[in-house]
Amino acid sequence: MPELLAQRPKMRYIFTGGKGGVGKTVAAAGLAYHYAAQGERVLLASLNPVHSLSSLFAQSLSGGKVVQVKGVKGVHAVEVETTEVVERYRNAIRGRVKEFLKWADIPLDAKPFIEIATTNPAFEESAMFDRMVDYILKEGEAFDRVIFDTAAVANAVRLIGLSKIYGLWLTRMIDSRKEALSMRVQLSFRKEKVMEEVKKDPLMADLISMNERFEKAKGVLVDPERTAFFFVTLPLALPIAVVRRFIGMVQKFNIPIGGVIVNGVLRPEIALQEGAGEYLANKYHEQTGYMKVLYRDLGPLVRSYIPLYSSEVGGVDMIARVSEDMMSYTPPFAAELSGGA
Amino acid sequence: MADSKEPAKPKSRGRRVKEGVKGVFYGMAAHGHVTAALRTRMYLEHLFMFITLGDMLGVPVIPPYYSLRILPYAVPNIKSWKQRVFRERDFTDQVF
Amino acid sequence: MGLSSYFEKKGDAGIVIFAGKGGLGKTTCSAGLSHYMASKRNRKVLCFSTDPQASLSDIFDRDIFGKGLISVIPNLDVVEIDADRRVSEYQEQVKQKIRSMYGLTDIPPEIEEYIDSTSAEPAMYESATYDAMADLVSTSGHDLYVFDMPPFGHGVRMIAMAGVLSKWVGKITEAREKAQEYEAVAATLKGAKVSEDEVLRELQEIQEKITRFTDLMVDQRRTSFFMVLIPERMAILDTERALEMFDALGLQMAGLIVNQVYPKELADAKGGEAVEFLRNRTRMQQKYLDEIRSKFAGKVVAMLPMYPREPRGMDMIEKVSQDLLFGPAL
Amino acid sequence: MVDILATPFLWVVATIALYVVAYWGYGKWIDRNVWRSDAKKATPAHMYMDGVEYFPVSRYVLWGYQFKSVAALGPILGPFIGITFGWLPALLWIIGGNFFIGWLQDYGSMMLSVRKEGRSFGPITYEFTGAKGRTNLLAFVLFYLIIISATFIALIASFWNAFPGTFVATLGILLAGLLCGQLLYRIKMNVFAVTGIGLALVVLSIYLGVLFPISLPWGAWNLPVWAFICAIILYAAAVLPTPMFIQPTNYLAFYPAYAAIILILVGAVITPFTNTTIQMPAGPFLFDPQGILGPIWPILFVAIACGAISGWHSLVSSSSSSKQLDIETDALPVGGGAMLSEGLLALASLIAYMVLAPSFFVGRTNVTAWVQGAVVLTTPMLGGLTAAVLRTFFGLVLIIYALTVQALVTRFFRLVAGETWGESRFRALGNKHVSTVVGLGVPWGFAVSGSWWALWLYFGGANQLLAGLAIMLITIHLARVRAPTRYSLIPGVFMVVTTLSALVWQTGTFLYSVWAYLQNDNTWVLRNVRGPIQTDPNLLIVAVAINGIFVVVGAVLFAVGVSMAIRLFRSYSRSVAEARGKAPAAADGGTREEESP
Repeated sequence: MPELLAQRPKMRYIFTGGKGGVGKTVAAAGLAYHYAAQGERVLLASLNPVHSLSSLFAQSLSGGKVVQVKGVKGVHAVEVETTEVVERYRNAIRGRVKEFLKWADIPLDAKPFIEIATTNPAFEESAMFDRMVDYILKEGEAFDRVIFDTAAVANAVRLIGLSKIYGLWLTRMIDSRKEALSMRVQLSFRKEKVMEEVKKDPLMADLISMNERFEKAKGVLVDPERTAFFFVTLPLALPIAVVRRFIGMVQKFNIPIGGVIVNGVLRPEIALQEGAGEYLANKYHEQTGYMKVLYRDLGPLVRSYIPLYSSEVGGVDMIARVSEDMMSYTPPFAAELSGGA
Repeated sequence: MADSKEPAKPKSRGRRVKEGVKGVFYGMAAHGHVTAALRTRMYLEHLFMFITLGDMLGVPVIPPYYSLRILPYAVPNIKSWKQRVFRERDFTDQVF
Repeated sequence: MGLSSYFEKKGDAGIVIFAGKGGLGKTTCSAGLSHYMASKRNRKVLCFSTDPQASLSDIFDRDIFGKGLISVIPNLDVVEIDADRRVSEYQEQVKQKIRSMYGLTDIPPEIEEYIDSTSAEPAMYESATYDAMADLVSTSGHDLYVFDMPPFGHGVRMIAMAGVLSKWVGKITEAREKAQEYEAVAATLKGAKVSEDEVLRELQEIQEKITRFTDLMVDQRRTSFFMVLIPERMAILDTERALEMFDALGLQMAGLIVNQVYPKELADAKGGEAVEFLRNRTRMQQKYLDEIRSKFAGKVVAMLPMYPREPRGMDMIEKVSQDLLFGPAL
Repeated sequence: MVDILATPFLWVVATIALYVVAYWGYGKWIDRNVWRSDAKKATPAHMYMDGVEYFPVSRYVLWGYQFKSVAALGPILGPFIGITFGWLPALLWIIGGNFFIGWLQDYGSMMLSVRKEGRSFGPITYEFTGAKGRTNLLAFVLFYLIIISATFIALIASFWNAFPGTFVATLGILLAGLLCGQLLYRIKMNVFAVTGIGLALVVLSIYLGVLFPISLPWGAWNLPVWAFICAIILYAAAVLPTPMFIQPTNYLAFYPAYAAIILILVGAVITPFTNTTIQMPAGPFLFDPQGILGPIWPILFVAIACGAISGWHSLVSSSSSSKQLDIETDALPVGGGAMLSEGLLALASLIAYMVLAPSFFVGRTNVTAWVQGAVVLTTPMLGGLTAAVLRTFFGLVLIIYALTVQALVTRFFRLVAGETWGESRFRALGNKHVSTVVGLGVPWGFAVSGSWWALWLYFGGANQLLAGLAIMLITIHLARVRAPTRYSLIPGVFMVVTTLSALVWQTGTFLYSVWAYLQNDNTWVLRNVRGPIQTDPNLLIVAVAINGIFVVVGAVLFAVGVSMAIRLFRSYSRSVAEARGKAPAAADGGTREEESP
């Protein structure tokens, strides 16, 4: 890991993702701590629909605002909220519906319809993406590093990949909005007035600025100098399978891969010492078996290890330890394997 | 009967008178209601289409999965739908 | 203890849902229960993973992903939906329908572009999965459906999705019905025949399917809904939050399953550093187990041990199913 | 057989003959030489066919629709005031006004809209006179609608008060309408069955009305109370979806209304055989002999609007009919034909008044006169029915007609209010419920205070001013396409000048009344008001206030009218100048290139 970080000093936007429960948040926090310890300003942003930063740091970081993490100088954190963005979308849509139904005389209340048109969970997700772009382009500017703790990997990849898909969608939106506006002008009798309105169309402005932001964000997200996506996994078959499956997808979106972080690694000196019992030894052998698979498939990408601690990771002290281990710990079998590979 | 677009066949005078009387009667009694109903229907359709295919109008309504099931039926009407939606209407268009 | 007593009371047909955060063992539980019901109780079981990072393939050691219904043992079919593929198939179907409806060889580019761009719809994949679930339940004819929920937001999102979709369909059907009413009045006044609205028919079809499925999902007599957690602080907090959300959606939890529990004896084991490690973890777990006991009193229906090996392959599944159904009490 | 000259018979024949000349002579000539309608040219109905607003409709259907939309209460009530100056001038105005102006406006508005891609008057005004012109029109229409509403509410209240049988009957029909709406929409019953049930209920309602007459016990306060009840019903009608309530009621109302019209027309024609003679003086009186209304010019010309010329029609013609015209040559039968037919309706009403004793018209407050006249005309035919039944029937016809039209007017007011204030600081006024309350509350105030003739003359003034403006729009268009303008310019100028003069006179009357009050002469202010305000000395101050308000109303109408007229005349002279600069167009019928400035 330290080599990688040294190689890419400009790596500014870091994402962690993986199967649920593998310790993405822990890995993200560890990285954040590492950079902060070197005197940098770090923003740790959780993009999870269910945030866990607060519970990890054992302090309230919720509320959707960037706050200083108590006890860790230089680390700011935010549990990203989407309500505001969603509300803004909704208002824009509401305005348009009202426009369409200006003269309508219908036996139905239009409100619930607007409601359902805007309760699509997709709004949450696109709003989350929107916020992420904000943190990359705006709030993130004030920091040396921005580390995103994303949701489960499929979501995370899609979230990042959205810049590509959304680009398509947005271009089409912009086109159809253009068509809409020109039709409005064409079919109006107050051409000047409508033209004036069309020129100032807030929705169009929104779409265009969104597109520009997304374009910019896309540029950042596919830049291997500045961005890296880390997979977090456990040395177990299922999480490894997930990494394998999604690594291709990440590549398809041209997202630069930072590497794989293996969490929950049993230390042989603990697991194999005398008196440890069969239980831990079994576990250890199982882990090494899976590690072999991991190395076979993704060897050079494995960057860092987080050992299994005797207690749950929580609180600043534990994170400090995680951070240290992430930078320095290499289990002996891994050394052998990488030597062999 | 409102749409007078059948191919013109030579009709007897009696038929013509009968049709004329029927037409006048229909025009007096029902035509206004028919257009009012159609107009209401149109606005309901606006609402419906807006929610299902609103992003065609450049409004970022994210169309849910089942919107696509509606799409095939909407295909031939999309153009006229857009025209209806975007036509600027004035208060003087609303005189009954 | 274990799920067996629950299912004895409840009967072993209907729907079983396993929800919870990722990595806690939902898939393991799903596989275990399905296996038991199929092999020991002779029910026709369908085990369905809605998780895009599905692991049934890994657990059953077979390539199941996107292959449709796969019979792994007699009576047990397993499905892992490839949502991407399903979405693109769906898009293709729509295109085909347009072509055949209007006798086109090419779809108008505007429409084609529109259909293609719907893949950008972030909820498209969940919706596709949901639709697949609804389809299977209404057509496949199994006795028991076991759903392994996706991990995002504990599968809350999936269920919320169901709510949103059914509300959406309901509302637009209402608008369409009203429109059709006016159409009908205009037609009768004109003396014309009222033509049937195909859109409405389509909508009603969708609505019927969704309603049947959603009703079934929230029907406590037919559906059992379990949450899986592990004895750790974050898992407990998350479970509490998830339960609130499920409550808001009208889903009553049938029980909690605690997974990855270290044997209690390890807490008192004597020995060096290694045992110290185990002892610590076990003690920590015991503390959280106590918390679980007090917070979710009477809700825990099963407990699974921390297996020395990751549970995969038929042998392990069988073992899991034993523990799940007849395992020790908390 | 009586002396045929003492009956209205010959006048009926003469009017019909002159209308025939108006249609087949003057009408055809204008159609061919001024507008040059072309059956082959695509109308908006074809160009923009959408099956909802734009679609071609046969000329019979459209004629029926147009006739029903224009022939509301105007032709029935106008002659009541117009007959003040003797029936002969009233009749001559109905004939001459319609011959030279009335049909020309309806037809011209329709053609104008057809040539302007089916656009209605708002957009056309915008095109010809700019944004301010349209705002002007908007403000004007707003006032206009308030005054219409006031007259209708006053009318309905007076009728309920005068004919005790009609209230229950009205309620019966409203309920029948509501029921028919449900049958049609909810149960999806066949139209014929619904019509059958509805009509049975209408007959039952009349029967019940006769059986259970309702009179209020509050003397002079009855009218305000009735007016209030009326406003409440209208409120419900205006906020409920039209297809549920207004439309079916309107549909049901159609049958008795047209039965009544046909009865009266037949009654008028057969007067020589029924010994019904003219009772009213022929005139002409150059001033109101009762000294209330003033000089024959301009008052007569605003008193009788519908039937001679009515601005309202221009809105109807250009709103929906023009979007559904199948071929251009249909505009004459639909627009012109419907208007000339309405002239006959006005004639029938005039005759209903002519056969009444002059005592009915003393003070011009007895608006129920038409019912009495109708009973006189029809009793000989329908001897079997008692006068009570006939009175209830004719009274009811008027009430239901007024109610349904007024419900639509209130809705329209709501839309106009929304357009006026919807995006301004006074957004609240554009709210559905607020604007409906305003659109009924203010008219209610006018209805219970201002005397009937005062309201009617303001209504006529506004309506005729609208007509003048519509004709000017037509003229501007004709000037732009280099078609002959004098046939519309002269009537247009005449209407504008006459109406503005009438408004000046009216406003002057109220102003004078207030001035007289300040000189301690109360008779004038009291003369202009009605009901309890007129009789209760405590309410004198209200009477003064009403007079003051009427001064303001008149002044505003006048100001809006003048400003609008100036815009239009300017636009006209500009158009003439521009058209002169252009090479002579081959023909009018104007292709669009020629029309664009």
